This record gives sequence, C-alpha cells and structure tokens, in this order.
Amino acid sequence: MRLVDRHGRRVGHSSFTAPDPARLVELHRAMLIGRRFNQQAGTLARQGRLAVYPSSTGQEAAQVGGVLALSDQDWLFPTYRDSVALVAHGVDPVRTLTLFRGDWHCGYDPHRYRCAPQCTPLATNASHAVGLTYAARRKGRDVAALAMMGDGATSEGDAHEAYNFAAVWNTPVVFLVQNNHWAISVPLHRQTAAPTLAHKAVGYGMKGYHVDGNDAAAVYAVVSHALAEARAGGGPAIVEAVTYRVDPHTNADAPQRYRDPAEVEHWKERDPLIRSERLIRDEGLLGDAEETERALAAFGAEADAIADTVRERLAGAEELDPRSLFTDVYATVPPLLEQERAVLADELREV
Amino acid sequence: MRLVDRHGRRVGHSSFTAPDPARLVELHRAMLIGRRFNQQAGTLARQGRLAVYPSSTGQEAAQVGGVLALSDQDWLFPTYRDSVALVAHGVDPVRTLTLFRGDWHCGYDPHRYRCAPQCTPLATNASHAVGLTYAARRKGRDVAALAMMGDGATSEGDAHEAYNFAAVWNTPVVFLVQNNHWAISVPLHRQTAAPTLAHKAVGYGMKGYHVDGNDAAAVYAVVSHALAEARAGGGPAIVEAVTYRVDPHTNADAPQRYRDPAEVEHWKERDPLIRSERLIRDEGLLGDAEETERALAAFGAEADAIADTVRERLAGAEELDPRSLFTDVYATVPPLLEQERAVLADELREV
Amino acid sequence: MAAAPGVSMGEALNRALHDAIEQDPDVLVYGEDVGPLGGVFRITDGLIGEFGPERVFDSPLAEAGIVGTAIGMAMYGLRPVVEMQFDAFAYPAFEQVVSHLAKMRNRTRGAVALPVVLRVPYGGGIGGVEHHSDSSEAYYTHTPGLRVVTPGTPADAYSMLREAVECDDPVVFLEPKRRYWSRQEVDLPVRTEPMATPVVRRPGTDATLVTYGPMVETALEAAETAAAEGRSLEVVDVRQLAPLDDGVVTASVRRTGRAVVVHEASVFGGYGAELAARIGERCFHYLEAPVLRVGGLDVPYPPPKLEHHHLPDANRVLAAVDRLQWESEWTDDGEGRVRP
Amino acid sequence: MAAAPGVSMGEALNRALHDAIEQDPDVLVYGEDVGPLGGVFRITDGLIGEFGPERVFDSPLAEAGIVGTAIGMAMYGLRPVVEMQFDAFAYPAFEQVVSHLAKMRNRTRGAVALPVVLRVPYGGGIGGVEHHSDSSEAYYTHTPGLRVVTPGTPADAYSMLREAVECDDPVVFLEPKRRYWSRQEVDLPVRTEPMATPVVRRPGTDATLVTYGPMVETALEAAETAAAEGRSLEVVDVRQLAPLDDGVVTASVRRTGRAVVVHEASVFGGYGAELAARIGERCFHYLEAPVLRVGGLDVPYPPPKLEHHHLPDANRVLAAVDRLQWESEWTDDGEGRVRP
Ligand SMILES: Cc1ncc(C[n+]2csc(CCOP(=O)(O)OP(=O)(O)O)c2C)c(N)n1
Ligand SMILES: Cc1ncc(C[n+]2csc(CCOP(=O)(O)OP(=O)(O)O)c2C)c(N)n1
Ligand SMILES: [Mg+2]
Ligand SMILES: [Mg+2]
Repeated sequence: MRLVDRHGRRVGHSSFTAPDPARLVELHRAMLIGRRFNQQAGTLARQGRLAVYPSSTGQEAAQVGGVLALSDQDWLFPTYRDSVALVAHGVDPVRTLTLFRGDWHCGYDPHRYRCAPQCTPLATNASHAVGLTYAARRKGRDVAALAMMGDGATSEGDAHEAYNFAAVWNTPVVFLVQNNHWAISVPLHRQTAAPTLAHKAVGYGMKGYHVDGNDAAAVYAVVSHALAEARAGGGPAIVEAVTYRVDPHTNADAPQRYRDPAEVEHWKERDPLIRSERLIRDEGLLGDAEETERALAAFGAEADAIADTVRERLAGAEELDPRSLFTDVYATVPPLLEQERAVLADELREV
Repeated sequence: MRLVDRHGRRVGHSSFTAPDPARLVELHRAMLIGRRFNQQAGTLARQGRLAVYPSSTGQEAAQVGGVLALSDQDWLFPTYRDSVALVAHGVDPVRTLTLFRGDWHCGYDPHRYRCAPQCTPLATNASHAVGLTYAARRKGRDVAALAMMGDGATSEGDAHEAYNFAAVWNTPVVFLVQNNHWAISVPLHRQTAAPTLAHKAVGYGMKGYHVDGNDAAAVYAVVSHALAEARAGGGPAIVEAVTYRVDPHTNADAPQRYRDPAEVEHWKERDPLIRSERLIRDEGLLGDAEETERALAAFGAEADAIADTVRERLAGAEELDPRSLFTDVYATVPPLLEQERAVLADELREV
Repeated sequence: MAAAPGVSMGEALNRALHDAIEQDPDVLVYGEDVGPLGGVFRITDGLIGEFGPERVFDSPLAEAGIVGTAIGMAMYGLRPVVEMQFDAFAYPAFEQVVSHLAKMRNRTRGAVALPVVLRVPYGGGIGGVEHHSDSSEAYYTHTPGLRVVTPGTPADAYSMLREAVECDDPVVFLEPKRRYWSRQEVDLPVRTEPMATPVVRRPGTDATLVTYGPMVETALEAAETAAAEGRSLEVVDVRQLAPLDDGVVTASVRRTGRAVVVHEASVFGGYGAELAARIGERCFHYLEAPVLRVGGLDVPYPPPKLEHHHLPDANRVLAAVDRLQWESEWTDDGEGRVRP
Repeated sequence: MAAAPGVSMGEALNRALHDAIEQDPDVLVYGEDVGPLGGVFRITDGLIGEFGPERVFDSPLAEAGIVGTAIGMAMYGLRPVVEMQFDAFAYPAFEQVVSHLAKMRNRTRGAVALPVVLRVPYGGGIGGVEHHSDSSEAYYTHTPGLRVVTPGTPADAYSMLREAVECDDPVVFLEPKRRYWSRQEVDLPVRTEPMATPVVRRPGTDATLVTYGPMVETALEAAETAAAEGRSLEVVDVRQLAPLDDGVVTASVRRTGRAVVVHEASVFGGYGAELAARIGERCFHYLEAPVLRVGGLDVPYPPPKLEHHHLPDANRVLAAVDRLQWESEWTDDGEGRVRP
C-alpha cells in the first residue's frame, strides 16, 4: 500500500485516501523534527554523551505516520528504536533520552504522556498494550493503543501471544511492525518465510496491512483506518510498515560486517523526507514557491531549535542521588533496603 | 478436508486420494486397539492404579492417522494426550503408562522408539522436533518428524517459535494440531479468533491443512502428503485435525461444569471407528460378510488381548529403587548427590 | 454428608477472592480454566457465576500473555489476580515477571505501580506427574521488586490474599497446593498479622524451626513430637519471603541458640540458604550449633511414587534437630562435623 | 597499533569455540547475530568465515526457540553451543531450560543426554541500559540437572568452554561480560584444572574470599591491597557453581577461620547465600566470625550512571573483611553485631 511514491507523486488507491493537506504538512514537519533529533542524538552518542543511541533515521515516516494517527486519549507502546515516535507523541525530547544517557530507566511519567516506557525486551510491550486497552474499555474509556515492534521481534513468542489475546478479546490495539529489514545483523529472510509480516494477521483472525513505511501519508492513512476499525469493535490489526534502518543498529554496531552499502544507498533514494517535501512543493501545499520556502525553512529552524535545546539541556548534568536507588523498588521502603541505604550512605561518606 | 464421511461413505477430493484398502484396514485395526487401550487405561485410572489418565477416546483417527503416515526412520513428538499415537507408533503400551502410573517420568528409551517423552509443558516439544530433524538432515539422514499439540497449545509462544524456526530452516516437520475443541474447560472460540487453526500456517509461509480429524483416511492422506512434501524440501506444514475429546480432560476433570452433554452426543455420532467400520463393511475391504465378521472379531480380540496384557503387566508392581533418584541427574553422580544418596540410605535404614 | 469442621485453605482462598471482587470493582480474576471450571483446584469455584464473565474469565492459554496483559491492566488502574495453573507452568511468563512485573515501579520512579497478584499453586505432595510439583520460590525471592508470600494456614490464606490484592506492589502469591485441603476453625472474614511480618506459630526454647508454606504443618508436627520427647521447638512461619523482615527470625534464634531451616524445595541454592546465611550472620554469637537446612533432594522433582523420599517430613526435621549438637550427646569429629 | 600483551577473555572464548568446531564435526554454534557480525561482543568473530554457515549461523530471534531447537539437535547427537545475547534475554527460554534442558536425562533414565552449551554473557559493569546487566546465576544454580560454570580468567575461559562443549551434561556457561577485555599471558590452547573443582587463586592465611566470575579480579585486587596492609587473604574461585564440589572452599575456610563471599548479584537469595550457608554449616567450629556476604544491592539493576554504587568493588570487599571481628579491634555490641 502506497499513497505517495518516492518521487512525491500521488498513487491512487481503491480503499485509502491520502490525509488532507494540513495533515500532510504536519507529517512532514514532524518527520523533519524527527530526522534532526536522530542526527542530534547520534552526535551525542558519538561524543559519548549518551551511553548508546539506536537511530531511526530512514524510519521517520513509519513512526510519525503511526503516532499522528492516535487520538488524544490513546496510548503508545514504543521500543528503544522509537524516540522519534515519542517526540511526535509529545514526550519531552530530553526525557526520551534519559534511558540512553544512563540517568534512569524511563525518563518520563507514562501516565502523563500516555506512553509506556521504551521497551527493550523484544515484543514484551505488546501484551501490555492489550491489557491496558482492555482495562480502559472496562472503565468505559475510548482508548486505543499503538504497540510498536520491529521485524525481528515478530519472531518472539510474546508477539504471538499478544496478537492472539488482542484478537480473542477484541481490544483496540494496532500492532505497528516497522520492518526495517534487519534485526541487528540478521536479515528478514532469516527471520521469517512468510510472504510478508502482515500475513501473520491471518492466523489470528485479524486484519493485516502491508504499507510502504517510507510513505508517511500511507502509514498515517492505514493506521488511522485500523485504529478506527479497532475502536469500533472491528478488532485489532497488524500494520507492517516496510522501511529501512539507514544508520547502524546503534552507535556500537558495525554494519559493514553484514550488509552491502549499496543496499543503504538504494534506500536512501527512498527517503521518506524527500518524497514528502517533493509532494509539498509539487502540489503547493504550503502555498506558492516563496511561501513554501519560507515555511519549510521555518520547519527546519524549529527542528534545529529542538535539537539545540536537547543538546543544551543534556549538557547540564542531572542530579543523580544514589539514595534514589532504593526509593521505588516497593511502594514503601522495606527494612532490609533501609539497612542497605544506610550502608551505602556510610560507604559514600567514607569516599 | 474429508475422504470418508460419518456414514462411512467416500467423499471425492480433487487433490487427495484415500489410502489403499490394506491401509484403510490397518488404520481401523490400530484405532480399535487405541480405543480399547483408552478404555483400559481409563478403568485403571478410576481404580486408582494410574495416578491420572488423559483419555483420547474420540481422537483415535487423528492420532493413528498421523502416526501411520510416518516412515521407519521418522520421529514422533507426542503430548500427554497421545498414548494411542505412541501405541500405534510401536511403543510398548505398558511403557506409555509409566508416566501416568507415577513410576517414572518417561517409561521408554526415546531413541529405541524414535519417540520423544510425552510432553506436558504445552507446545514445548515442537521446537525439539525442529531441532532433531535439523540435526538428522545435517547428518545426512532422511528423518522427518510429527510434532503433536492440542488446540489450546497453539496459543503458547513456544508453538509460534517452533513453527517459525521450522519454516525458516525448512526442516521436515509436520505439526499435527488435534483440535478437540477444548483446552480443559476452555472452548476454541476463547482460544483464537482465526477462521481455523490451519490458517496459522500462512503467517509462517507454510502450508496449512484443515482435516476432518475423525476421518483416519483423511488424516493419513494429508499427513503423508505433508511429510512427503516436507521431506522433499517443500517445507514444514500445519495439519489441523478437527476432532473431539469425548471423555473428560483427565479422570480428575469435571466436564459437566463447562460443556453441554448434547455436544458430546453430537460428536459420538461422528465417532471415527463407526465410520471406518462402515466403510470396511460397505466396501467389503475384508472380504464377504462372513470374512469381514471374522476379521473384525479378530481385531477386537487382538485389541482386548493388548488391553488385558496392559492390565496384567501393570498389576505386577515395578521395583522402584529410591537410590535411582540420584543416578541420572548428571552424566556422573556429583559429590553432593553422593552425600545425599548416603543420607537417604540412612533414613531408609532407620524406617 | 456432613461438612468437615472448619475452613480449608482452598475455601479460604476462594472466599478471599470472592470478597476482594465484591469490595473493589477494579479487581478481576483470570487465567486458564478459572471460569466455569473454577480452576483445576476449584479455588475460583462459583466466582464467575456470582460476578459474571466481566470479572472472572478464562483467557487464551499462554502464561506470558496472561502476565503481560495483567501488567497492562494494572497500568490502567485495574487489580488483576491471575492464576498460573501449576508452578512449572509459570516459567513461560518468567521474562514478563522478572523484566517487567518486578521492575516497572522502579523503572518509572514510582509513576507506574503494578498491583498484580500472581497466584501460583506450588510444591508437591499431591502425586502429580512431572512439572506439577516444583517449589519455585527461590526464582522469585531473588528478584527485587516482587513481594513473595506464602500462607501456612487457612486464616493466613484468607488474610494474606486479601492483603495481596490490596497491596500496590506485585505479589507472587504462592499457594502450598498440598495444603488446600487442610482445615482450621476460623470465622471468615479474618485478618491476621500483616503479611510482611513472620509469626511465631508455636513458642519454644530449645531450637527454632524456620519455615513457611507447606512445611508449617510439618514443622508443627515435628515440634509436637519433640515436645513429647522433652525438647521444646519454636516454629517461625516466615510468610512474606521477600522482602524479608528478619527481626522475628533473628530474635527467636538468639533466644533458642539453634536453628533448622525447613522447606520443600531442593536445598541447594534454595530460599533456605538465604535464611541460614542470614541467621549465621545475625546470630553468630548466639549459636550453639550450625544452622542446618532440611529440604528436598537436589534432583528434579521425582515421580509420584518416589516423591515421599524427596519431601521433608517430621522425621527428617527431627533428625536434623538431633544433629544440633546437644552437648551431652555429641562430640566434634574434628572435621567440623559432629557425630554421636 | 601494537596488540596488547596476552590474551583477552573474549579472545580465549573465541579460540575455544574455534577449536571445538574444528575438532568435532557435531559441534555447531548459533543464536542471534553470531554469524557475520560475530556476536555483539565479537565472541564468535570470524567463525562463520572459517567454518561456513553450516557450522555457525544466525537463527530467528526467539530464545525459547533457540534453546528448544538445541535440545532437539542434542537428542540427535549434535553438540550445539547457543548464545543468549544478554542475561535478561535468556529469560524467555526459562521454561525450556528448567523443564527440559535440565531434566531430560533424568526423565529418560539416562537414555537421552543433552550436551548443550548455553552461553550467557552476564553481569554488569559495562554501562549497559536496563536488562543488559543481570547476574542471573542463582536462577540456574537452584535447578538440578544443569551444570553452571563461570570463568574468572582468560585461561579458564578457554579451558572451561572446551570442557563444557565436551561435557555430556547441559552447561549454562556464564561469561562475565565486563571481563571480556581482561588480559592474561597464556599460550592457547591451554587446559586448566577440571571445571568441577574450585581453585585457590591466591593463597592466604587470615581470611578466605570465596568468589567467581567477574569478581575474581576484584577479590584479587582486594587481597593485594590487604596484603599491603598486612592482612593475608586467600581467594577461592568457585568456577563450577553447580553442582558444587565444596571441598576446596571448606578446607580453605577451616584453615583461615574467616570468610567473605563475594558476587555481583543482589545479595538476597543470591548464590552467595548457598556458599555462606554451606560454610556456616561445614566450618562452624572453625569460624572466628560470621560469614559475610558482599554483593549487589537488593534493587533492580541500576541505570549506567548509578551502577558503580551497586557493583561491589575492592573497597566494599575490604570493608567486609574489616568487619570479620579481628579480636584486637572489635567487640560484640550484644546484638549479635560487632562494632569497633
Ligand atoms: C528478548 C530479547 N532478545 C534479544 C534482545 C537483543 N536485541 C536488541 S535489539 C535486537 C534486534 C531487534 O530487531 P528488530 O525487532 O527488527 O528491531 P530493530 O532493532 O530493527 O528496530 C536484539 C536481538 C532483546 N532486546 N530482547
Ligand atoms: C505451559 C503449560 N501451561 C499450562 C498447562 C496445564 N494444562 C495441561 S493440559 C491443558 C489444556 C491443553 O489443551 P490442548 O492444548 O487443547 O490439549 P488437550 O488437552 O485438549 O489435548 C492445560 C492448560 C501445561 N501443561 N503447560
Ligand atoms: Mg528490524
Ligand atoms: Mg484441546
């Protein structure tokens, strides 16, 4: 499924229509912010100011397209790869990096942002999304969820169990699978023999959608549709967004060991930002040529500003109190942890 | 897919043909033995001579049809429900009951019978079948495997992972799912929203077959076909055999709590033995009426004899040496276990 | 048939679930076969009938999925009580338990609490075939963030399960399945001591038996026999295994000077190692004899016909008590061991 | 760039895999990213190039599937060596490990051996984000049927991995990931003491440090510092954690009269509890002071910037040694604890 091709030209589709111009512009703007964010975080990682960063450069359309389709009360269940999705969802960009900076595990209050912690154990977040939407429905709230996972993660038993629970309980979850062709060094054909990952939906009695993941308009349209269906009781769905991880798995990765640079070049030509910018220009979605330049420059400046703020705010060291290690293990600090806290305080005094 | 209907009449099928008459008779004979075995074991369980017995009455066609399709070098990976399959596979009937009698965990040498231990943790045996056939192929042996599981077990992550490994590695495994409509007290519609369990194959790029599991001819034909394809490199397959668990889950179960006796009656009319006997009679597969009576009576006598032998051999208590508890934990008994063995010997002397 | 006197542990648990569901609309019960069947041990008997399938229901058969969805529900304010059908069938959920259930509060600096109760019938003694009798407590007690509790009496079963459901921490609620049928005279509802505190089940002066769950009865039986033989054993029921409040245990052993730790699990690396190590450290100057451990053999759980060799009974406990170097009877063999 | 002198633990492990694959056609290596990438820690570096994808390959991303298929392969005579990418990512395989890998030999009365090696890079100290630094040994050591081993030096890493591959029992081979880069002068191939036997890494007379894996270096560092301060510490490296051959440990503590058990894992319910309980029992009459345990805090593994507070270092070990009631300095506070 594709609505905008790599040259920015619209492609007709029988069941889906592209979002309206304002939304197309909004998608582009969010991708631009995401791209700059990825670059900034990558730089910080190279400088050692983040412990690690898993970049999603090249995947901005899949993340932004999925997240912008959420309604105000909906929840996001992201992975470590999805910082751009979090930013688009409204999470404070600096707080999406708390994990990678090593300050704490989750940098934000999940309730405040309707966003679960970035999940590292693969596919384990998917059943959380099922449970949360089940609970919300029971409480009479119209809450859907977007559960994100990679192509590799679909091989895990947890993915299977979550799909199945969602389908049997008919909970409003859309599973957004970013098929970026690689699970670290393992290519998709060593991960599955299925025609597409969207085909997995068949085995759960769900709908599966196979979408050009570098076409933000298509991802947005399909996820919106799937969310609306799910919300209306039509059942959960799998959306496979076919995209590509242009950067290494993380800054610690060595992609030259396992993939051909030509493959990366191939995908760079399909960059989601190129096509959305072309569409905007060709169709004049931001007005005439001059207005367009000005607006795009403003977006660029906004993206730069966000990236700059992130850099600056990360420069100030967060105050990390080692006593906080004991605070939130249990609802109240049990006696043994009180003792350990006292011992640690002694140790720290001695140093 | 069905080749013989519940009245014992053949049903034409475009891609599958029924096995030859000798094989049809063999299937019937094995089912008869299986049915009597189920009855005998059930009786022994009611008498307290088995700790527990999960009967497969009503499922004989699925088990026998699947197992008789195996070649001499092939392996069987059964569950606790599959004693009849083991017996048809050639495992000493008494030794299939060792587990349920509580003498030991596995009563037979898996290598001798090319049969893994009866597996209780659901779906966990499936990946073993994948690994074993992978290994055999690497050693240049033409070994396929039949991995058995129930409808409920397909919900487990282990089922998913095994299907996927088999498909990606292209190992010759046929996953035989006995859909007996219940996982203890949980009906199929609370287990999956898929049109059929065979549809699950799609998500792995495998073939899926949906078969009347009370039609031994059909199960045999489909499993044979799937094994041949898998052996020839055509990939693994899921065969869903639709059948019914006529007895309680085990003798400790209380099915009146969760299912309508009318449902059981409905299925009893579809008993696999009724239809195979009708076919044999109607088509004269065992000769004229008199020859047929004689032959069927002989099968009945053989089945009774096997059941009697089981009862008698189980009457003689097996010698259980508590020191054997320590023998096969590791390849050699480590010092700590030697000490424990000595302590236990002391305890036993004191009693 | 006249009802047996008192309340069985199974009935107490059933009543606790009943009352919890009744009193808090956010409580719900699900798992494998907990609906119309009432669970394979009937602990959820009648609940679906009384409260309907919105509150009590059967889920698909997948333990990681059960725990994962419970985590998600708890994130949105429900209080799910989920059942793992048997100890060994909780292992598929191990990643969800260790990597999420135990850690979510800590990961989110307290923003997300997970008031989930994971009910696990555990331990042997019921003649179950393989994988139905594991004592898996040590896997959970070494996992910070989990509360691990196990009742030893029907009254505690009721009270602790109510407390577990009310607790804002995830609770691994280990039910000693062989004691489901043990009865006690008690009026429900009852509230016993807070679950975080060990209790002295029987006072004594000569040695302390430290135990929990299925072995509480066994230890009391041993103490009874010992009393008849003139030896006074104190029995401490730990109840909440983690996080442990070791004050009661320490005080008891300092008083008696001797301790035997008793559990059903294999001794090696079992929870009893923690108790013994801790007693050894905290009571060093009070100990008249080494702290001994009595437990299951260090072998996979045996088949039904051999399980009685594995399971500690009162005799095995008393044999250990006899080895506690009662001066008049024992001398050191020079090897750190002491023989009569 | 001149190569650093000696062999790193990572190189030793790589060479061990290399030699094992070369010498036995039944050995094969698979898991996540062990092929062209050479593993995220490069322990399988170069192996696929040398031996081809029939012997070394990447599997689908599913740990239970990896262990389950390895079990099946071993049933048919192969000797799979599989990698779990990090400690916490072995949890999805927990059921396969506990219910099958550990028990298959016993279930089949010895008919089916499972010579599988499960390589698990474990522990912290590398600045990893959550779920990348668990010390999960206690989960395995409490599971009869598994051999659980962990090397503390490059030479042992080579030798023990070779032995693990040759061993007919399933081996959980725990690799102290923070020591992958630790170097030692050694000529490979080398065979050290059999892995089942603990070794004295450094002799001493005043107290014994009992440790393993990543803490061997730390303990040796502590012993070095103590020596400079006039205190002679013996360091015992346990190596095979289960089944444990406790003779060397017992003999050492009986000689020195004092013991500190050191590991990285959280103390509560950790493997150190077994060591401490066992020493307390076997060395009771030889102990001059309680057996102390030094380990990680009883909290979920902290984020990178705080992990140094969690991880025991030589100072924390020495602080424990100081609390071993050296007569001249200490007096009992009447509470079983002793304060200067
Ligand atoms: C259960 C589990 N196993 C292994 C890992 C280690 N790991 C981290 S990312 C990754 C690859 C994931 O690939 P994919 O799902 O395609 O996501 P991507 O990184 O491409 O976004 C692996 C193996 C993990 N995080 N969790
Ligand atoms: C991992 C696991 N979870 C739970 C159980 C308990 N249990 C035993 S049989 C069963 C139902 C299985 O249903 P199904 O797969 O349909 O097989 P059937 O018994 O109908 O043959 C359950 C839940 C188990 N054996 N293993
Ligand atoms: Mg990927
Ligand atoms: Mg079934």
